[in-house]
Amino acid sequence: MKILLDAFSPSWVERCALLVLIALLLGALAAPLISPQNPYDLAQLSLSDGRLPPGSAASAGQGVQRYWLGSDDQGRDMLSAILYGLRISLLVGLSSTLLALAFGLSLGLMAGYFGGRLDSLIMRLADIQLSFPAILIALILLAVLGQGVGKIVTALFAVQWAYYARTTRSAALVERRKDYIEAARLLGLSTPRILFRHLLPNCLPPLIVVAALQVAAAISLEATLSFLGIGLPITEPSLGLLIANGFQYLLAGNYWISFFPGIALVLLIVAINLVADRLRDIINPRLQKQ
Amino acid sequence: MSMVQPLLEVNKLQTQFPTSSGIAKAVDDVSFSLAAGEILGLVGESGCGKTVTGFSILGLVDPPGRVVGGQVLFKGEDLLTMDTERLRAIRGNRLAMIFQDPMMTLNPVLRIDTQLIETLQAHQDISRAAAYDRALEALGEVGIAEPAQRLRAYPHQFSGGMRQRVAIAIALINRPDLIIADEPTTALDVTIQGQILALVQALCRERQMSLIWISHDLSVVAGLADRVAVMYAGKIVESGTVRATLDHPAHPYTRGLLGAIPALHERGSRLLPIPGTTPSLLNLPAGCAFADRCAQVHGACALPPPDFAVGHDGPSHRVRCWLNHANSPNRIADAAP
Amino acid sequence: MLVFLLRRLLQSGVVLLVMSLLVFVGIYAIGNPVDILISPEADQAEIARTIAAFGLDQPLWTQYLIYLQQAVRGNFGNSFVHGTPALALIVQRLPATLELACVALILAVSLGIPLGLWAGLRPASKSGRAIMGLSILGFSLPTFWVGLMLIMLFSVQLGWLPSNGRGATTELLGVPVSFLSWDGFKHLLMPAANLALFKISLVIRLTRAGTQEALLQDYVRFARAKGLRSARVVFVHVLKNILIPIVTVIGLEFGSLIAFAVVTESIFAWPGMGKLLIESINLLDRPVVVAYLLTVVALFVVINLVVDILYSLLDPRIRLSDQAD
Amino acid sequence: MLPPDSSRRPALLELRQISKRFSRPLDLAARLAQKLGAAISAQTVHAVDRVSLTIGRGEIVGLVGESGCGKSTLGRLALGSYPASSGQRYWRGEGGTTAIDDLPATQRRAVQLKMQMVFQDPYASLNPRLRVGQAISEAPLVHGLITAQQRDAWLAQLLHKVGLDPSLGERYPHQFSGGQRARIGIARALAVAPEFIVCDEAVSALDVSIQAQVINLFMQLRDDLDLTYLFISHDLGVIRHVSDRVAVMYLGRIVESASTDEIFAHPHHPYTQALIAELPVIGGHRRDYQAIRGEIPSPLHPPSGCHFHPRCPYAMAQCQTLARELREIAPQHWSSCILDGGGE
Amino acid sequence: QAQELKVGLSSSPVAIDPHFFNNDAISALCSHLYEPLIAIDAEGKLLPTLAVSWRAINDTTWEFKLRKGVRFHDGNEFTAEDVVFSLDRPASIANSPSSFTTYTKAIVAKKIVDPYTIQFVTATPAPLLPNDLTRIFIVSRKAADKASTDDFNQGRIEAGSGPFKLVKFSKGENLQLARFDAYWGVKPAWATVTLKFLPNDPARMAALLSGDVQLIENVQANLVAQFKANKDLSVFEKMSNRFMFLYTDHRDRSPFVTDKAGKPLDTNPLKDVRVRQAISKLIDRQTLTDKVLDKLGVPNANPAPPGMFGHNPRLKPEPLDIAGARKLLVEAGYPDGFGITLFGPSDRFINDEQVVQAIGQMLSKGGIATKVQTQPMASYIPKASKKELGFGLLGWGVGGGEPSSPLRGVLATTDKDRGLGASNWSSYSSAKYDAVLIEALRTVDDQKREKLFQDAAEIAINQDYAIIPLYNQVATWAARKGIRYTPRPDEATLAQYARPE
Ligand SMILES: Nc1ncnc2c1ncn2[C@@H]1O[C@H](COP(=O)(O)OP(=O)(O)OP(=O)(O)O)[C@@H](O)[C@H]1O
Ligand SMILES: Nc1ncnc2c1ncn2[C@@H]1O[C@H](COP(=O)(O)OP(=O)(O)OP(=O)(O)O)[C@@H](O)[C@H]1O
Ligand SMILES: [Mg+2]
Ligand SMILES: [Mg+2]
Repeated sequence: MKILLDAFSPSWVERCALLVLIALLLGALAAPLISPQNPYDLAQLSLSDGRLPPGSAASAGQGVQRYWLGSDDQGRDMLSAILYGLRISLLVGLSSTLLALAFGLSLGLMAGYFGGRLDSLIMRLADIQLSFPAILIALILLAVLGQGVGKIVTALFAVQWAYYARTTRSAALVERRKDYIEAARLLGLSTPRILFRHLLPNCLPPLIVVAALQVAAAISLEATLSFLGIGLPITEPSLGLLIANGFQYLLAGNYWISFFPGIALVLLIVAINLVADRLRDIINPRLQKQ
Repeated sequence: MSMVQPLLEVNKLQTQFPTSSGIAKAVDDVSFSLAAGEILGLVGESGCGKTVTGFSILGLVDPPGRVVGGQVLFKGEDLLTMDTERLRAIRGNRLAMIFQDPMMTLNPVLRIDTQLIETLQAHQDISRAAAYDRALEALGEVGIAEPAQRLRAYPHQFSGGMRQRVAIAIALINRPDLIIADEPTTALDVTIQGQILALVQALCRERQMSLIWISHDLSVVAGLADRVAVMYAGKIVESGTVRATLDHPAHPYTRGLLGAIPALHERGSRLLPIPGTTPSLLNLPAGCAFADRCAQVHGACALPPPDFAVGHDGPSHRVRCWLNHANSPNRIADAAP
Repeated sequence: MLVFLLRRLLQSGVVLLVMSLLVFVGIYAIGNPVDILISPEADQAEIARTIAAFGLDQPLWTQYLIYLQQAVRGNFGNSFVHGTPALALIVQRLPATLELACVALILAVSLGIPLGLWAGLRPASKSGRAIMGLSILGFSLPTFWVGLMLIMLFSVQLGWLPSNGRGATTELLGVPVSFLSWDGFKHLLMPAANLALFKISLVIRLTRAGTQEALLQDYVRFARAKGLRSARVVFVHVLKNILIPIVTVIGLEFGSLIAFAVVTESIFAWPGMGKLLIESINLLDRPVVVAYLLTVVALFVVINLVVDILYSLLDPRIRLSDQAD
Repeated sequence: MLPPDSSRRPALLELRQISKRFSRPLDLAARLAQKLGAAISAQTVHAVDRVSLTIGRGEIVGLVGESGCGKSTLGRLALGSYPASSGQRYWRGEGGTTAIDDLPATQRRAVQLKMQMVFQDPYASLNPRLRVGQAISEAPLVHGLITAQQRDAWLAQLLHKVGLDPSLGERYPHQFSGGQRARIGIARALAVAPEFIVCDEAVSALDVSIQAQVINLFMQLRDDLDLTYLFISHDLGVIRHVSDRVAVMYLGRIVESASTDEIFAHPHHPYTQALIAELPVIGGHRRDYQAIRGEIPSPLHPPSGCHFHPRCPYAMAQCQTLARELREIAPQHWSSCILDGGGE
Repeated sequence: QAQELKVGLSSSPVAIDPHFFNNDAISALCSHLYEPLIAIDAEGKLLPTLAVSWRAINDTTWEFKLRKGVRFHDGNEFTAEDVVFSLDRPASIANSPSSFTTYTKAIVAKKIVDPYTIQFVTATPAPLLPNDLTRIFIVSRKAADKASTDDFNQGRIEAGSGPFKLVKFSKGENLQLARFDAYWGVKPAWATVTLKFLPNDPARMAALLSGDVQLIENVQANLVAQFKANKDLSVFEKMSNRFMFLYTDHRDRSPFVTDKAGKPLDTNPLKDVRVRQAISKLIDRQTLTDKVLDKLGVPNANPAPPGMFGHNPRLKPEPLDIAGARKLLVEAGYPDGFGITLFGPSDRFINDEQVVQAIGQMLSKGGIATKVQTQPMASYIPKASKKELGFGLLGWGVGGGEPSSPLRGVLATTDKDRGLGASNWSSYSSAKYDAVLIEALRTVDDQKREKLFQDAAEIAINQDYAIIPLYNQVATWAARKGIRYTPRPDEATLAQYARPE
C-alpha cells in the first residue's frame, strides 16, 4: 500500500536522479560542442601538460585554458575525456540495448504469439544463451572479435537479446491469452496488425523498464570488460577504460584521472537505475488498476 | 433493546483509506449488533465496504487504511482500543474469519496439519499430539473424507471446495463464538456452494455459533440468515429480519436490488435495473449517496438521511432514507435554504 | 526428474558444442598462440616444429574434429602453455573459485534476506529507505571499481586486510580452503565481499519485493486472523513463501558468481579458475579455455539440479518432472 | 445421431460431433526419458467430447455447467477460435452444406465475421492502449465496411445503440466502469454486423444492478438486430431468464438439453436436477441446504462411463461403464441419463 | 640474520621445469633452484658458475672446465654427466611451447674428457655457444632421469644445485623456497623465500605498501618518484637491456598508410629512408623517457646498450629536429605529410600504451597524422608477425651478453633455412647488412666479432633507418627499508641478490 502512495509522490532522490541523468545525457550529446578539447585528436594534446591536478592552468594545450578536472598522462583534459567517454559509454549501452531489444522483442513476440515449433526453437536458443552468464559470453566473444566500439556493441547485443526474447515472450503469452487478442482475431484483423498494434504495445511497458535497467547493466559490463583489457581501444576511451587507465595513478596520488570518470560512471548508472526503478513503479500493473 | 448483552455490537464504525486522490470512506458510520447464535447477512454490491467492515472488526485493516472512529464491542470489550496481544488472543480463538478466495487463504507452502495446529497452539497450551488429534477431528467435522491422510497434504492438492472446508475447519478449531465469513462461496461452483452452505448452516445450529455472512448475493442470504443488513457506499442503508427486509424492502436501493435479480422475474421480461453505476467512495456527497440513482429522489436527499425504524417488524427493521420518514422530508427540504 | 536431467544435459551439450566451436574459430581468428609463446630468439624451423607439435598446422575443422574425438575418450587436451592436461589445471583451481563464490553467496543470503525482510516490513521507515538506497548503490556500482576502492581503503590506507592472494590454506576433506585459518580468512574477506556486493543488493531487493507482495496476500491476512503471533507470520508464512523465488534466483546467480569471479580474481589476484581463464585467453591457450567452459557448464548443470531439488522441497506445488517452462 | 435441435426455427449454426482435446506434446528430453522407461506420457484433457448442437436463427441457447466443464471451449469451437480436434461446423445461414473450415478462404472469412464474441472479463477484453472508439471502428475500417469519413457518425450511432454517450469514444478503457466496458465489448462485437454472438459469461463479472442493465441490452439488441446468441453462464438464474433453450454440460459433454420452460419444469438428468435445486429463490424463508455430494472430478482423469456417476444419487452399476448418447426422451427434450427411457 | 623474504613478481610463471618453456620469467624463477654452466652477472657479463672456465679449442670445438665439489639438492655431486643429460633433455620434452633446443642444437657431439672437463663439437663455427649456454640450466641426472615436467612442478625431485631448494610451487600463486645449506657459492641471506605472483600492477604496489611483501619488481612508473621519497622504501634501478624501437614497413604497399584524408596510398612512404629519418627526428626521446616513462627509460639507438659486448658508440639517439624532419618530408615528396596508424601492445612494456600515444602526438604535430591502436599481446603479436600492422612498437630483451639476437631476428633478411629474420616485421632487407651479420655469427674471435656487430648495427640503424630506435627501459625494484637489491639489466628478480642492509 505504501509503495502505491510513494509512486505518486516522488521523493527528492528520484527527482535528483532524473535531473542528473538528463544532465549527463545532454553533456554526452553535446560533448563535441562543450568540451574544451577533442581528447581523441592527438595533435591537440600536449605531453607537457600531463597529469596536472584539477584546476591547473594549461601551459601549451590548444583550446583548454584550465584543466578543471585535471589532465591525464597525455595531457588530455579530463573533463573533455569524461564527456567523450560518457558519450561512448552511453553509445555502447544504448545501441547494444536497442539492438537487442528490437531483435529480442521481435523473436519473443513471434514465439509468444505463434507458439509451437517456432517458440520451442527460439526459446531453446534463448535458454542456451541465458544458461551462460553474460560476462563469460561477452568475454569470449570479445576475445574472439577483438577490440572496438562495434565489436563491443556486438558482444553486448549477443548477451542481451535472449533476455528480451524471454521477457517479451512471457509478456506476450500472458497478453495473448487475454480476450482482446481473441476479439481482434475474431474481428478478422490480420496477424501483423494483431502483433504490432495490439500485442506489442501491451508487452512493451515491462520491457521498457527492463531495457532501462539493461542500459545501466550494459554500461557497467562494458566498463568491466574494458577494465579487463578486452573492451575498447585506448584511444577512444569509455568511462570504464578511463577508470582502468587512471587506476595506476591512484596510488601515485593522481586521483583525478581515475576518480572523476569513476564518479561519472557511478552517477550515470545509479541515475539510470533509480529512474528505471521509478519507471517500474509507475507502470506497475498493480498500481495501474487504480 | 434486548435485555441480554449482544455478542457483538458495532457502533458508528468508520474506516478510511487515504489515497492520492482523497480519502476513501470505505466504512462510514456502520452500526449493528448480533446476538449469540444469530446469523447476520451483510449484502451489497462490489466495493460497498463489506470486506472492510469485516476487517475492521478484527483489526486487520492494512495501513494506510485506519479505523477512525466507532466501537466494536465483543462481549462488552472494545476490540478497537484493546492492546494488540489481547486482540491477538481473541482473534482466531473467540472470533474467526473466513475469506472469499479459497485458493488464496491457505498458505501454499505449508501443510494442512501445520496450518491447523499452529492455530491451536497460538491460543492454547496444547501438546503437538493433542493438537494433531484436534486437527483430525476438525477436518472430519467439515466433512473431509480420510482426514488423517488429508492432513499431510498441501493446499494445492485440494479442490476449491475442499480448501474452503479446510479454511472453515481452521476457523472453527478453537470453537469461536462468532465467525465472519467474507463471501466464502462466491468463487465456488453452484453445487459446491450448496455443500458449503449446508455445512455452515448445520454447524451454526449445532454449536449456537453466531455468523456474519458477507455476500453480494441476496438470494443466498435470504436462505441462510436470520437478519440482513444491506450496505451501499460504506453505509448500512437497511437492516432487519430477512423476512421483513426482503418482503417489505423500505429503501429504494434494496428494492432496486430485488428488482434486478433475473430469477425473480418472468422469463424474458425486461428486468428493472437500477440506473447508473455504484459511486466511488471518494468525495461522497453529504446527503444520500444513492440519490443520483434513485427513482424517488427529492430535495431532502441532499441532506444526510435519517436512520429510523420502519414498522414492519418491530424496532429491528431500520432504514436510512428520507422516504417514509416520519418527519416529512419535504418540509425539512423546504426549510433548508 | 529424469526428464529434467536429460533436458539439462542436452542443453548443456549444445552449449558446450557451440561455445567450443566459437573458441576454436575465435582463437584461430586471433592468431597463433605459438607466436606469443615462443621465445623471440627462436628461428623459423623451431616455430614450425612447435606449431606442428600442437597440431596447429592442421586445418581448423580437422583440429576441431580431432579435439572432439579425443574429448569423447575423456581427453580434453593439454594446455599449450602448461603442457599438462587442461582439465586438470582448471579442476585444480576450482576449489579456490568455489570457495570464493560460496562465501559470497553465504554473505549475500545472510545479509540480504534479513535486510530485505526488514525493508519489506517497514517500507516507509527511515531504516527501510536507507536499506533500499544502499541496495540501489550496491546494484549499480561496477564490481571492479568497488574492488579497487576496497583495496585502496582497507589495504593501502588502513592496512587492515591483505590486498591480494589467497593466504594460508587448510585441507578440509582433501580440499584446500582458506576460511579455516585466520590468515586465509583475512585474504578471503575482501574478495568475497566484493563479489557478494551485487548479490546482496539483489537479494535485498528480491526479499523486499517478495515480502511486500506476500504481505498483501490473503494467506498472510488469514494467518493474522487466526491469531498467530507476528513473529510466526513473518518467519513462517511470509519467509517460506518468498524463499521460493529467492532460492531460484540465488541458484541461478551462483552461476554468475562463478562467472563474475573472473573480475574479482583478477583484481585480488585470487588464484581461481577465472584468473586462469583470463591468463589463458591472453596467451591463446585454447585447450584451457575450452576446459574452463566445460567445467563451468558441468557446474551449472549441478547447480541447476540442486536449485530444482531445493525448489521442489520448498514449493510443494512443483514436481521436477514438470514442463520446461 | 441427430443433433438435438429442439427449435422450430431454421438452423443458423450447426456443430456436429465436435471435440476438443488439449494435450501438451512431449519434448525431446521427455521422449528420451520415456524411452528410458520413465512413466511419462503426454497429458490430454478432453475439454469437449463429441458434442452436437444446432442453433436456430434468432434463438438464444443457454449453456450451463460447472467450472471447467468445457463451456468456454465449446463456445470457442463454435466460433472457430479453436480448431476442433474432430467434428465439423456448418454455417446454415445461406443454406450452406459445406463445413465452414472447408470453405474457400474468402468465403470462410466472411462467414467468420458473422460470428463474434462478448467476453466475461470487462478488463481483459479491451486493449488498454487503444481508445475505445478506435477499438470499435478498427475492424470495420479494415474490412471496408465503413469509410473513414463515415466513421464518426457511425461510431456515435453504435455507441448510442449500446447505451453509451457517443462523446466517450475518445477515452481509454480504464476510464470506464465495469458495466460501461461490457457495453463497449458488445459494441465492438456488433461493429462488424454479426449474426451470431457467443456471450461467454458476459454478465458474470458485473454487479447485480449493472448485470440487469446489460441483460436488458442483450435482449433488446436481439430484437432490434435479429441476433442469435450462445449464452454461456454458470448462473442458472441468468440462463433461465434469457434463454429460449438450455443445454447442460458436465465434463465436456452435454447431458441434457430442452427448451427453458421444459427443463426447469421437468429436469431429467440427476445433474440438472441438482443444479436446479440450487436455483435461488427469495421467498423470505430460511431453507435447509441439501447439497449434491462429491467434488467435481478433474477433466484430466474423468470418471468412466457416465461422468456424473460418482456423484449421482441414483447411480447404478451400469453407469460406471456406459456413457450414453443424448436421446430424445420427450419432444424436443434430450437427455443422456440411463434412467430416462430405461436401459438399451 | 634475516629469515624470511617475500617478493612480489609481476609475472605468473607456469612451470619450474628449467627445460620446459623458454621464457624469461620462468628462467628467472628457475635461477633460484638451478644454475647454468655460465651465468649472467649484474652487469650483464658472463659469469663462470658451474663451469669455471671455457675456451675454443678450434673453430668447431669448445672445452669447458667444470666446478668441483658442487652438490645437488639431492646430495649427488655435479659432474660432466649431468651436463650431457641437461643438454640432451630439452629435445626430449614433447609439449614445450618454446623449446630450449634453440640453444643446444648447434652441438653435434659432447665429449666427456674427465668428470670435470667436457668438450662440445659443433657443425659450423659457434662463437656464441657460451652465451647460449647461459640459458640452459643443469640438473642432476640421477634425480631428473625420466622425470616429467609435472614431477618438477610438484617438487617430487630435487635436481637443482642453486642457492635455494624448492618447498612448494603453487601455480598462479607463489613459489616457496628454502635456503640450500650445502650451496657451493655465497649463501643467500634468507632462510625462506616466498615469491608471490602478482601480475596486477596496483595490487603488487599495494602489497609492498602494506608490507605483504618486502620486495617487488617492476615498480609502476608513475610511482617511482613517490616510492623514492617514501622513507620506508628504497628503489633500485638499472638500465635494462630491453631495447625499444619502432618497426617500419619497407614493403611497396603497407596497410594503414593513407593520405591525409584517409585514402589508402599507392606507394608506401615508409619505404623512403628520408621519411623514416623524418619520423626519427620528430620523436622527442627525452620527453618520452622523462615524462611518459617517468624516467624509466634511457634514450638509446643501439641494440647493445653501453657496456655490453658489441655496443657501438657511434650510434647516438637522434635529437629532436622538427624543422629537419619537415625538410626531409618535403624532399621525399610529402610536404603535407600523410596518415598512418601506429600500433602497440597494451600489456607488455612499461607504459606501452602511453608511449605509443605520445609518439602519435609527436608525429601528428610534425604533420604525419597518426592514429594509434593498442591491443593485448595476444592479438598484437600474431598480427604483427603476419605483417598485418606495418608500423608499431616493439621491445627486445637483448640477453646472453651480446646483441646477436635482435640483429639476427629483427634486422636480417627473412631466410627460413638459415633461421634469420624470424621477427623482421619491417621486411627490411639489405644484402650488405646480411653479409656483415652472417660473417659476425661465425667469427669466433671476440674482437673481430664485436667489430662486425658494430658495423652491422651501423648499417641497419644509422644508415638505413631500418627500425627507429627509441630507448632502453629502466628496470626497477622497490623494497622495504632495510633490504638491498642488486639490480640486473636482464630485469630478473632473484632472491639471492636481495640482502638485508
Ligand atoms: N487498501 C485500500 N486502499 C484504498 N482503498 C481501499 C483499500 N481497500 C479497500 N478500499 C476501498 O474500500 C472500498 C470497500 O472495499 P471492500 O473490499 O470492503 O468492498 P466489498 O464490499 O468487500 O466489495 P467486493 O464485493 O468486491 O468484495 C472499496 O471501494 C475500495 O476502493
Ligand atoms: N488452452 C487450453 N489448454 C489446455 N487446457 C485447456 C485450455 N483451455 C481449456 N482447457 C481445459 O479444458 C477444460 C474446459 O475448460 P473451459 O474453459 O472450456 O471450461 P469452462 O466451462 O468455460 O469453465 P469456467 O466456468 O471456469 O469458465 C478445463 O479443464 C480446462 O483446464
Ligand atoms: Mg469483498
Ligand atoms: Mg469459461
